[in-house]
Amino acid sequence: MKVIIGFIVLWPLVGFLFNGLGRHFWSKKVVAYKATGYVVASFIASIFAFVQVQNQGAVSVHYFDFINTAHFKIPFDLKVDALSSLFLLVITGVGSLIHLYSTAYMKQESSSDYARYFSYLNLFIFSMLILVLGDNFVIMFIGWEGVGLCSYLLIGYWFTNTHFNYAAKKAFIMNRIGDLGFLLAIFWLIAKLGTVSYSEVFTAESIAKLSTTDITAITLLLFVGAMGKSAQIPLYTWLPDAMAGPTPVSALIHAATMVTAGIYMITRSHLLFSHSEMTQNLVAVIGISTALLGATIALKQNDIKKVLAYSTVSQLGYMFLGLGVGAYSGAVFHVITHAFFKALLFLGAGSVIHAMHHEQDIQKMGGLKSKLPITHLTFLIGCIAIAGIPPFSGFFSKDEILAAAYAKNPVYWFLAILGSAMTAFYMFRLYATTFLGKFRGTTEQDHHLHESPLAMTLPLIVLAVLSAIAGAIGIPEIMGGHHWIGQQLSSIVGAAKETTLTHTIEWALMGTSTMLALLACLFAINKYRQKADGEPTTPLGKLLFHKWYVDEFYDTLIVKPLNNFAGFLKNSIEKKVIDGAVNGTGKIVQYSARQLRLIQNGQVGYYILFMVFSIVLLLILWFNDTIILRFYYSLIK
Amino acid sequence: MSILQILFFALSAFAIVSAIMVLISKNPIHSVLWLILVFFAISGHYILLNAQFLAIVNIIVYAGAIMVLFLFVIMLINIKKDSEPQKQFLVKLLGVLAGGSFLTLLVALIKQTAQIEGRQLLMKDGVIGLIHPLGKVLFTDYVIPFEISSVLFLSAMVGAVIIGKK
Amino acid sequence: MNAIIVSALLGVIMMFSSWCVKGERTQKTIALIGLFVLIVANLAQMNGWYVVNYDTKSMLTFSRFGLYANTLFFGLTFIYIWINGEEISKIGNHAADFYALFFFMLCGVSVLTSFDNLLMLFIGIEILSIPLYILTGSDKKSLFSNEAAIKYFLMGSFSTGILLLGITLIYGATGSFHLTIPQAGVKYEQFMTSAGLILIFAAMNFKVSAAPFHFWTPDVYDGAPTVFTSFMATIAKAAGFIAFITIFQTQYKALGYSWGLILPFVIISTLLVGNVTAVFQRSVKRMLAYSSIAQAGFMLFALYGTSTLANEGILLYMVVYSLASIGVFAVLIKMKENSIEAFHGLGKSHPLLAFLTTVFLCSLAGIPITGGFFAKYYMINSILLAGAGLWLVIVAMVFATISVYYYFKVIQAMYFVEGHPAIMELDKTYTYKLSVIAILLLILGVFPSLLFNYLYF
Amino acid sequence: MPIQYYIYLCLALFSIGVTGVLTRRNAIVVFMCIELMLNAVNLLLVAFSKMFHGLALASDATTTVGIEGQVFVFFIMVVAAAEVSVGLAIIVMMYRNTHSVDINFLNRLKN
Amino acid sequence: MLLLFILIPLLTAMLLLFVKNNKMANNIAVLTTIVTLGLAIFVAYKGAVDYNQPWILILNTRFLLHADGLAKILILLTGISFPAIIIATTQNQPKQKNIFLSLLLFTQSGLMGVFLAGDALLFYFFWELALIPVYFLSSIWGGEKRVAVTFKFFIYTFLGSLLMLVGIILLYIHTSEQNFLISTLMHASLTPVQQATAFVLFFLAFAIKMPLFPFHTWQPDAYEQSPTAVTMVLSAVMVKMGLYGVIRWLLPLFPLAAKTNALFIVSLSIVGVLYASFIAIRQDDIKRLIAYSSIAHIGLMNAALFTQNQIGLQGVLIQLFSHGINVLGLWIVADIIEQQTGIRSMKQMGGLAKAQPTLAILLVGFALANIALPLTNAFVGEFLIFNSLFQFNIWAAAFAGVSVVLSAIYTLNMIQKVAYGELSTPMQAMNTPNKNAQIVLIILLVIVFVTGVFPQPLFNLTADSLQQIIIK
Repeated sequence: MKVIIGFIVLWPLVGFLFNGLGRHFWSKKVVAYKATGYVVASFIASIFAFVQVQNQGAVSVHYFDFINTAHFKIPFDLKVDALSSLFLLVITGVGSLIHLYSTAYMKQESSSDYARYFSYLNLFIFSMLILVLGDNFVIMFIGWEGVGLCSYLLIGYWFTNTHFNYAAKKAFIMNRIGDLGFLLAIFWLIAKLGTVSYSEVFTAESIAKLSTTDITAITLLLFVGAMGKSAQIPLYTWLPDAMAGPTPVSALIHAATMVTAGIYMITRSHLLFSHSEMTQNLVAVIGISTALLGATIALKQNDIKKVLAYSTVSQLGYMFLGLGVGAYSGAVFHVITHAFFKALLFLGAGSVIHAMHHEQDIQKMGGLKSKLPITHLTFLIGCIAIAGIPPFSGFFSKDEILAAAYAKNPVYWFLAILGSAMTAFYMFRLYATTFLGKFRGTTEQDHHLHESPLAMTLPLIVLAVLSAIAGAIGIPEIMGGHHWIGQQLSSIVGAAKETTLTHTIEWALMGTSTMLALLACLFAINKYRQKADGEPTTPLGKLLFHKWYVDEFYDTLIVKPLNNFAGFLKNSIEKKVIDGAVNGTGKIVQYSARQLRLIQNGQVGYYILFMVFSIVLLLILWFNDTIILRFYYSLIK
Repeated sequence: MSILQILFFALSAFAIVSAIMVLISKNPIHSVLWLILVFFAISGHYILLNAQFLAIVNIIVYAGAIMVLFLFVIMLINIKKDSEPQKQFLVKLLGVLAGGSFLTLLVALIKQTAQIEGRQLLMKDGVIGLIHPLGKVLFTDYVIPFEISSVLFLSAMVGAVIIGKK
Repeated sequence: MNAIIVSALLGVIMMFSSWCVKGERTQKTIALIGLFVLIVANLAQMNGWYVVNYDTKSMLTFSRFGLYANTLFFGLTFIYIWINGEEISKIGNHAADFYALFFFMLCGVSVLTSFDNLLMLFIGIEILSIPLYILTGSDKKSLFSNEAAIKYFLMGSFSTGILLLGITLIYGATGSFHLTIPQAGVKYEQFMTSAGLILIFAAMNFKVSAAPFHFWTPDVYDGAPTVFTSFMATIAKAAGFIAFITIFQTQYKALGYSWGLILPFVIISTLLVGNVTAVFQRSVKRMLAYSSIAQAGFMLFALYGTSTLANEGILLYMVVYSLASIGVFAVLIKMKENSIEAFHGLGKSHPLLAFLTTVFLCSLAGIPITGGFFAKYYMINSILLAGAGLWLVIVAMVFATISVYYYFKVIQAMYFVEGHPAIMELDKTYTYKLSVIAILLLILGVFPSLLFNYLYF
Repeated sequence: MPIQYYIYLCLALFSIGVTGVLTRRNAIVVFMCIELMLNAVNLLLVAFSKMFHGLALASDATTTVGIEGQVFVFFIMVVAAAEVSVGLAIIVMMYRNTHSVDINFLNRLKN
Repeated sequence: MLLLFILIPLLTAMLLLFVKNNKMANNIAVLTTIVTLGLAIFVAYKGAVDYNQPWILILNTRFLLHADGLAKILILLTGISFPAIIIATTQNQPKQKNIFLSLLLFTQSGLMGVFLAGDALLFYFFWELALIPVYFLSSIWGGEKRVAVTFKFFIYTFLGSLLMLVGIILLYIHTSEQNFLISTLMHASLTPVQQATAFVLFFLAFAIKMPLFPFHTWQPDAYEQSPTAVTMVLSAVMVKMGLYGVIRWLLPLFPLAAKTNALFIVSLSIVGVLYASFIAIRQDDIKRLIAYSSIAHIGLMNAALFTQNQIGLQGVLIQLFSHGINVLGLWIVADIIEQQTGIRSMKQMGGLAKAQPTLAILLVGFALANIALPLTNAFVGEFLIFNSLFQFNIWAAAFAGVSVVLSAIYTLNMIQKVAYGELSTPMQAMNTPNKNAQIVLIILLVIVFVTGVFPQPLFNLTADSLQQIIIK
């Protein structure tokens, strides 16, 4: 097992080093084969690992001690259990597909850039694997920051473009804010328990050692970490900007894998979370708010990737809602299905962009249905899946969350279903504007429109199939399923709670959401099949188009004041106060030197006068004043 | 008031007045002459104290040799009577103030010194001021300083040669 | 005793050699041989061999410390003359006379290191002072030299008067000119003793140029021919310190607690005047004069308490300070002018000389691996050991930092400013002679105890 | 006669000397004032010497206690003589160069 | 054995004064420093016997060189830094290179002495010794305002060290055995006031050296104006002297005073960390940016030390090494850029990744280490440091933690302005940096990641001194 897990992790690393170091030597072909091959190898190893876990249960292997001091020990342990093995499959599986896709998508790049791209991608896979495989919080944190870094590198992949760089920087810094929360949580754990290993933290005794405050604080801080990585309010603004990166990157990192790290982490530490009512509520509230916020903004976006990005934000919100209401397996289920269909959508979008020569504005598309048949079909499947229309996968996973939300609080459910309707609407708005109607682009673009090569369509097809059928792993019991994924995860999160909902209500809920989604779809298709959405005219439309002005709000309220403060420190405090004090001392010495030397006026008479007075002064100092007073007193007497 | 006391006070007054005159004479030659008078007064005191040897030496060395040397130099460089520029009044005042406070302070201290409370000094009597005991001591106990002061003279001689030679 | 007799005799010999022996080189050689003889004679006494074994009638006592200090002074003079001999000859045509004066001064120094009687103190100081007046004025045509001489002479005589009054008051109080350790717990008020001590203190401060009796120092050092300034600022001053310490290490107890007020007052004002005023000087010579005041401030630390550490410290300080000063002045002598501009670019045109100057200046500033560091170290250690206030030391350290400022101004001028140094023709040997000083300083900077081992055997 | 009288007298003479040094500008006169200070000290020494002699004489008729004071005076005179020779030489030298004996005339060395 | 650390550089330095041929001088210097490095590695893993000789008898001071874990890690750092610096700056041809190198080696000798000295007076001695050559190096070969800036630096640190000297003596005279060994000084019988004073005296010296806010203003100027080789020495090794002083002398000697003042000093340090980070955000000059970043990192380490927590101490021990390596890498890159384009303003830079991808990658590598990304060496240290701060005071950790974000901001700013963007005009002048510098950078980067992944050897190295320091 040690070897298998090692392989899983090491292959992408080897790929990174191979491509990174040899980027000037290898041809694109070699790079492509190697990079993809390593991930596929990793995928195969993951399957082995998965099977092993199925047979033997969770396995933890020890490699070396990362930190080992007298008082404190952090081993470099990796662990495969039901949760991580699922994630492994998704990461390496979707990862392989996206690698494959990228080989064609990035063809125009120069060969060294091409290698650089793949090395980053491999590094990302490596980090992500570390994140999910780590057997303690610190190892997880290593991966956690690692994926942040890769995200940074990939967003800024086209580094000559300043805007992309800003986007990359923003992503990294926002992630860092979250990471700070995560770090503090780790410190808190260490301070209280002295360990960060899952096996030692998640025990009844450990939990008992922690006071309620501790647990609340730790979970809140962990959640802050998750907010950053999984783009929740208030740290979500980086994710839409992150679309600056190449589209496959968006698919892999900013949709399928990295952003779900927060969900993974919270699921991992669900024991803590379930001990803190407050945090759970907060998670749920933030989740649903994010879901709605993302959905509303997505309604009015015209950039094909932006729509998908906000849709991701929104979907992540759902997952957090699921976590907040205790539907851990539901959340994980949604992660998996979301990985499939969102990757599919992004790759589809990539295919469109590829065909349109890097045009991303949907207003300039339309009628692509006939020109890009495979893309169109797969994209449609993705849309249906995300809209939550049965029997496609999205329906099942979303439904599980909705049901749990309803059980917790119907308001959650109501808001969620609203969001779900919006999801259906904007997805089909996107679909309709892009693929239906007639082409609105330039003739030149029209001339060059073509279906993408096999390397790109193959992943689309695979993902489309998965999107369509992945729901099968979580068919709820009322539909006669076994809810395989729930059973899988029961070893981690415990058996799914007995729902208090009757079957009738469950059916009703499903029905409602399906109906709403369907209605929204049809409405959207109807509305946008002929014409695109122009510039928004209504105030609300403008507000949504400008993303609720959140970026501007952050800019004026946080970024600018901080920047000004830094400037104030640099130009005023540092120069005038601190350095001024140091230099001032020097000036005082100089000044007194100038004054003191005037005593030395060159005249002997003065010198002797000074001497006599000095002697007098010495005498006075010596005998102190009382004696002199006594003398004068005696004179009077 | 015994005759000794009368002599003491007379000589003291004479010495002090002469000393002050040294200060206030504008003409350096007058200063020299007044100073010689001070030395005479001091010699008088020596005689009062029966320090005959010193009295004589004082007259011979100080009044006789040193002051004549001064006089000689003054004559040599021929300073006109009123050519000496005066110090500013303020400076003079400060000078007097300094001297005065110096005196006051020391007197204040002496006045309170218990060490010499009620000590009398021997006037007129005693042999130590005579030439015989002095000579004896000088060439026995004090022969080392005596010899070493020759070095002082040698160096003064060399110095005078260095400085004085054209 | 050997040293006193031999140095007096050598002085006479030099006097006569001025017309018996022609040629300045020969005279210098005679002087150097004489110094060597003097050192040998002094060492002989340390080992119990006397020219005349005469009962000094407790005028002088020869302690190992004093004799060793003598040896050091003679050694320093040897180095001084060895390096500066040619320069001495250039001033007037009295080289032999000057050497004679040096020997007479060394006689005075020997008296000052061994006096046991205030009379001997007085005579010793005068023997040291009178030649100095002469040397100061030896450049007869120079108005600066004249001015310096007259100032020095008048103020020196005045301070002699103060010294004598002090001695007299002590005599009046104790009936003796001997240095006796005053009994503790005297009932009556010993104001007269104390007043006398203060006056002696003031006069001695004058001799070692401690503020507020320092006024003569900058002008005299500045006006005197540089080569003699070098002697004045080093050996003559250090001898004054030995005398100063000899009196006050035993006598200060008579002054009671006030000593802890008066000495810090003098130390701080000396450090203040010396260091701060030096900052603004453009003339290196004058800066060195002020720095010499500042150094006196540090040496005064040795007065604070009697301890072997203080005694060793003052010896080390003397030697190190004198060596460094002799070195710096020797460089200065070769400069056409005294301003700091004269040093511009020296580092480039005369790298070795500049390096040596740097060593000297670092030593004066008290930077480790030069002797100056341990000199300062001993002083601080001894004063803290004597129980002085920590604040005093801290203030002193602040001033030491200021001193770095002005010493390094010269280093900066040498190395970091482009320009042509106003330096005279140098022969190589001159630089090599100076490097001997630098090497000595560096050795003392690492192994200061080499200097003391001889004190104890 | 109480010793204090002599002390006061001598201190007065000394202080007059000091004052003279401070108030006069003629180098020779200043120097003379210094001589006056020395003489005041001399007188004081002799007075003290007689005081101690008188004290000792009470117990021992042949004592020479106190003689050291007078010997000291002798040495002071010796030194003063030497000093005068050098001092006057310096003053004369100054006069040769500047034709002045004003101590304030030469004040180029300052600051 | 230990004496060699001082003697080899010292003697070579003297030898170099007479080697006029630049190339040869360089080779000799490289060779010597590599030999020293070899020796350092040997000592680090095999240990060495103390060198113990009486030095100045009357003071009872001893020439005691002792290598415990703390010393080992620092001599290792010094050992690595100097060859790296000299090799990386081979191409720079200052006038009179032999003297330049000679002074550098003098510095190395002094630094080795500081880290090995087991006797307070000896420590002080070397402390100053390391400073003097740097003064000359910077003043002669530095930038435009070099003289004034270096002078300020020199005077400032000199004042600090003199105060420390007073502190040492104060302790010394209150000991019963009257020597300067640390074990003796520990038992000095001081009154509380004296102890507090001595503590302040020591602390000021170290705080100026580190430098700690608000005593830091010499540093950015000095880094900016010094020749890069010297800047590297300053920031990679010399600032560690301050922290070393705290660990070796301040904490063991004044445990009570350290405890009493802990909150104040930790707060001060953290304020300094944030302060420096904020200023770094607004810096345009790459050298100043690195300088302020260094102030921030050092402040963090100092804060951790005063938590007097073993974890923090351990973290600092690691971080001393790591920070040295990282900052060295950054400086070398900055130097290459400055040497080739003559600019330091980041506004004018840009497109390094286009012009010199390898260099850009190296820069990014070190920058990431600078922000303590996991699997880089700095993470290990800072993780432990924050941990100790957290255990000391939650808010301390929280505020200090903000610097994690701030450091990301300024470091990424730097990367963005230097490496990314369109190729700027000055950057077009960039040629391939010479092989030597590249090799050095790559080796350093390898160290960054290797110690980031397997820090355990460093932990083992320092374990013994950890025990000793905590015992007191």
